[in-house]
Amino acid sequence: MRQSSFLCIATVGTLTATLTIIALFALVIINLQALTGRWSEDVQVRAYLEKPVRNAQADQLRKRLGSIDGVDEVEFVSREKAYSRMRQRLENADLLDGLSPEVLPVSFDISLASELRSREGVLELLPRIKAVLPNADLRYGQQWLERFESFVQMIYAAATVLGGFLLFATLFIVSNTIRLTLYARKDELEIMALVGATPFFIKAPFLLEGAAQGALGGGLSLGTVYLLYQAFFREGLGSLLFSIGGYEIHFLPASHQLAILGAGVLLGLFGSLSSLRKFVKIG
Amino acid sequence: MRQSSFLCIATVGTLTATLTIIALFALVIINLQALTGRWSEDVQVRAYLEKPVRNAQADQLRKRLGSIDGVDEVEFVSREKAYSRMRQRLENADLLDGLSPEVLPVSFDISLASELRSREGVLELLPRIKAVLPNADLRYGQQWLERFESFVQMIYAAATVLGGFLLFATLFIVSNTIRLTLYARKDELEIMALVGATPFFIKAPFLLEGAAQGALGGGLSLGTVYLLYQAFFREGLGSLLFSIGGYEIHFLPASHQLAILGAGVLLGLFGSLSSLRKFVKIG
Amino acid sequence: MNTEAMIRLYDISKHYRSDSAALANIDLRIDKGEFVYLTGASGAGKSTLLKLLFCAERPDKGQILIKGRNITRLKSREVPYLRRTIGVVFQDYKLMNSRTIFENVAFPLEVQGKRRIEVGKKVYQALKEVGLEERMSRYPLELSGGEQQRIAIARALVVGPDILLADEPTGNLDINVTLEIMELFKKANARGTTVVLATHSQEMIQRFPRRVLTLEGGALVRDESC
Amino acid sequence: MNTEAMIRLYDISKHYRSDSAALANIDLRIDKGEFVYLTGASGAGKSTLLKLLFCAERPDKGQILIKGRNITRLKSREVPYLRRTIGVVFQDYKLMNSRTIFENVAFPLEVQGKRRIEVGKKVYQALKEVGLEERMSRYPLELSGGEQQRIAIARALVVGPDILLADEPTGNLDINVTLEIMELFKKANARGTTVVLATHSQEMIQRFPRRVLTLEGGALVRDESC
Ligand SMILES: Nc1ncnc2c1ncn2[C@@H]1O[C@H](COP(=O)(O)OP(=O)(O)OP(=O)(O)O)[C@@H](O)[C@H]1O
Ligand SMILES: Nc1ncnc2c1ncn2[C@@H]1O[C@H](COP(=O)(O)OP(=O)(O)OP(=O)(O)O)[C@@H](O)[C@H]1O
Ligand SMILES: [Mg+2]
Ligand SMILES: [Mg+2]
Repeated sequence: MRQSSFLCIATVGTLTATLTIIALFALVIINLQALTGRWSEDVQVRAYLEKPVRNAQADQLRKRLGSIDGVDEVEFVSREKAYSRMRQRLENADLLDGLSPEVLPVSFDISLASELRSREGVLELLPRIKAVLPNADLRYGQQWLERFESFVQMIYAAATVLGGFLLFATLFIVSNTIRLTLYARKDELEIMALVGATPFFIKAPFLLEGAAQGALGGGLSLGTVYLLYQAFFREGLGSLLFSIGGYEIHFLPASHQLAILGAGVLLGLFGSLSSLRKFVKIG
Repeated sequence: MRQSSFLCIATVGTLTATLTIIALFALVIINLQALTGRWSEDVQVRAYLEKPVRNAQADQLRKRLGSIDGVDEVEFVSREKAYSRMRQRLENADLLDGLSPEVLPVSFDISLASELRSREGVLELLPRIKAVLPNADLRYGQQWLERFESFVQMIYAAATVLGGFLLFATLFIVSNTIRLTLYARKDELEIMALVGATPFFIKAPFLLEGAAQGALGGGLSLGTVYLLYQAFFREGLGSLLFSIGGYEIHFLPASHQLAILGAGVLLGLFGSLSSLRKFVKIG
Repeated sequence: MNTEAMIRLYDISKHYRSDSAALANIDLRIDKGEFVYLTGASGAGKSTLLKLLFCAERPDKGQILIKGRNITRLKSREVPYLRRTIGVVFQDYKLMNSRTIFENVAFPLEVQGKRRIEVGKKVYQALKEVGLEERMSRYPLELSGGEQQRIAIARALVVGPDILLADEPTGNLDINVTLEIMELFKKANARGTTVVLATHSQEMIQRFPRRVLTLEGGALVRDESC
Repeated sequence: MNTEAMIRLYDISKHYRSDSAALANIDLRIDKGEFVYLTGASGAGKSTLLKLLFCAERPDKGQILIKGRNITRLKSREVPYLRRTIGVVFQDYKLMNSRTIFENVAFPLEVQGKRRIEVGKKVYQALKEVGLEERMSRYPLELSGGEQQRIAIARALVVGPDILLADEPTGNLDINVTLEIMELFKKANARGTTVVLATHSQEMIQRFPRRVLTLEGGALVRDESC
């Protein structure tokens, strides 16, 4: 099949390009997910008490809070602890000169079960905490949390639409390309049928070819993404992102790599199959 | 050119698909940019003073701060103001019972010129403020700002790589598709040359066709993106995003719409041109 | 009429367009082992008639029996098996340009699942008979017009078909080669293959007189046995 | 040798593959207004020789003059203008399948920038001469083999070329149509067109005796004027 090397290159090239887009996209989304997942671990509720409590009472409250469904850990912050924390946070300790621990409120730091570490989770939990501490002032970094969350959500929503369209477009482009390559060989397909080949006999080699091209395209796209990852994401971004807290950008996990390869094979196979149906007609 | 309607549909379809991806991508990036631009307006520096100052002195400091290059506005927050702010912020005012305004530090709220409203800008400005207020404690919501910024930067970096690759892949896929459609008609191109057509005479209709297909693909992709925008982004996201502060997701501005159309025409034109060079050979 | 009928047409009509008939009301019987010329002016319907016989076109009206089997409404998955018993030399050759000469001639054998060695031997033999065994590894577009035509003939004969349909098989061949090809057809005919040969060449018919069917504007106007 | 030389070949050789020559050391002169047959067995090099004359192939060795002009090293942007003075009937017709018959025949006129009305008139006239004016709006694949061949002839003649190169132009035509086509060629020849006609048909040569060039294995072995 000498003359068809161009056709073969065209199919593999298109498969590679489209799968690379998908894979790059997945790479970005997976890392965003991991990063935001990590950050959301910081989400916690701080409950400022109306008035100071004794240690025994605090312990009792702590236990009750701890037994709430969705609460992970509870820490009691006494006045002394609050003072020393503030001291730690303020660079210039002189500021605290006029301040004695007595003026600071006591509080509970309530960390959440992982599935509740989001704005919604917090809102779900608040009434339960309120039930235990009816007069406490509950704070959870509203503004930033809300913004951050809506930001993440906007990105996910965009990613869903974009990703969905990307998958659809990939499917379309690849099957289109394969159809074009078969169109260029349609005389040959017709001749095969005319000299007595069954549809299966005609299609089998093209299907095999399609699957092989798909696998090749998938492999090449993984290679391309890996190179881009090495060149741009890992090093370049690592130095750009000053405070992602030791987060290292990952490459696609093995399961996703397999999925890309599998997608390549399926695209090649079904792209060929659907087009062959159009061009292989007997009698 | 009856038999070539399939070829025509293939080209226009691929152009539409790839340009839609590009346009969707641009839509998301533009809105992220607008949204983060708006949020960054909140970035400001608060300088807690070591000890209370008199009004006259505060006024003088305020002027000196205001004249710093990169400072937009300066507000003096007296003890009384700080106390009333805290009162406002805390739902449960009882907490403040033990607290008198005297224990609160006074501060300056310094808002930044728009071009400095980022972590880097703040870091650039800090020494200049320090020069005026050597003993003040300067705070600017480090942790969240840093995270938010690195997040945005990661997204931009990813968008750059993805977008760059997307452009490249689009170019490749479209020229590939056009080359395939011309490949399917290569006998005809050859015959034209054999009966005395000049390369220009052969190419001109294909170039026109390519440009027209490109324009059509560009138009269709804008239409598709507009539909997706109406269906998913505007309404759906609007209700999803609870606190983007009245931000409304925009459609692509006219300049970008024109750019997409132009890109379609250029892709169609150069895709045809480069492939024709390959298939139109005289003698 | 003691012999077995190989091809039987009952009132066959074929219209490509509604305004004109390519074939009209053809009744015809060709026996097993016959050698028949199909002649007529350009556009008379010769190729169309042949196309009906291997289901490349379907008639609008009438019935066609091949070896007693009605092929008019053959299911499309049965068509390949019919075609394997028929060798066809197409007027425009229909060679696969992306395959070598060897692969082209081998194709009908491979379709039937023949073993590789057998395929190789038969292909070589068929190519030798048309005098082109040396061109085996070339591609069709690297051959002259007449050489391509002979490859098409080799491909039709390589399977040892029950029926050979040859559409203008020597239109691009000089007289010497034509004589050799006719010898091949006669040999195949002698082995039992029923031959239907569409041609415009009176010279050929005179040199090898056989039964002649003449079409005119889609109608069978003459049927002369010699 | 008082007449002007139309085609002049000096020591022309052509190898498609290094091991065998398609044409070897051909010297040839064809005068303006001549009618020449090019004959020889299948694969002798007839089509190759014609291809060299309109720059579809380039010789490996030797020089070719057309109307006194050396075309051997013609720049590729000059080739179209040479081809416009030459009408070619290709052995495999080379019709554009996605264009109608009318568009196919009109194409060489459009290439020359002729006005629409003139194109329409000339195309109709040319199609009428080959008897296919009614097939004007069909596509090539909807015609019979012989009909396609006649379209190819109409396309070659429609421009009123200086030189007509016809490669086996009646291989798929019956004798009546062949006679009509030969009349067309003779008419064109009488109007001053130099005709070179490659054919394997001795019958044609006998009916219309003219100068005959015979190729054998790429060599010019005979040059007989009648
Ligand atoms: N696919 C088609 N669509 C429409 N008309 C067709 C088609 N094929 C053939 N015809 C018409 O049917 C008639 C018979 O065609 P056919 O090919 O059978 O002729 P033929 O006898 O083989 O002629 P030739 O000797 O020129 O090959 C012709 O008038 C032709 O124009
Ligand atoms: N493109 C090509 N590549 C390789 N060999 C070729 C090519 N075209 C022709 N040949 C070989 O060159 C020789 C001459 O071919 P040519 O087409 O000139 O023969 P011809 O005289 O026209 O024959 P015919 O009467 O069969 O058409 C043949 O042996 C052929 O196999
Ligand atoms: Mg025919
Ligand atoms: Mg030839």
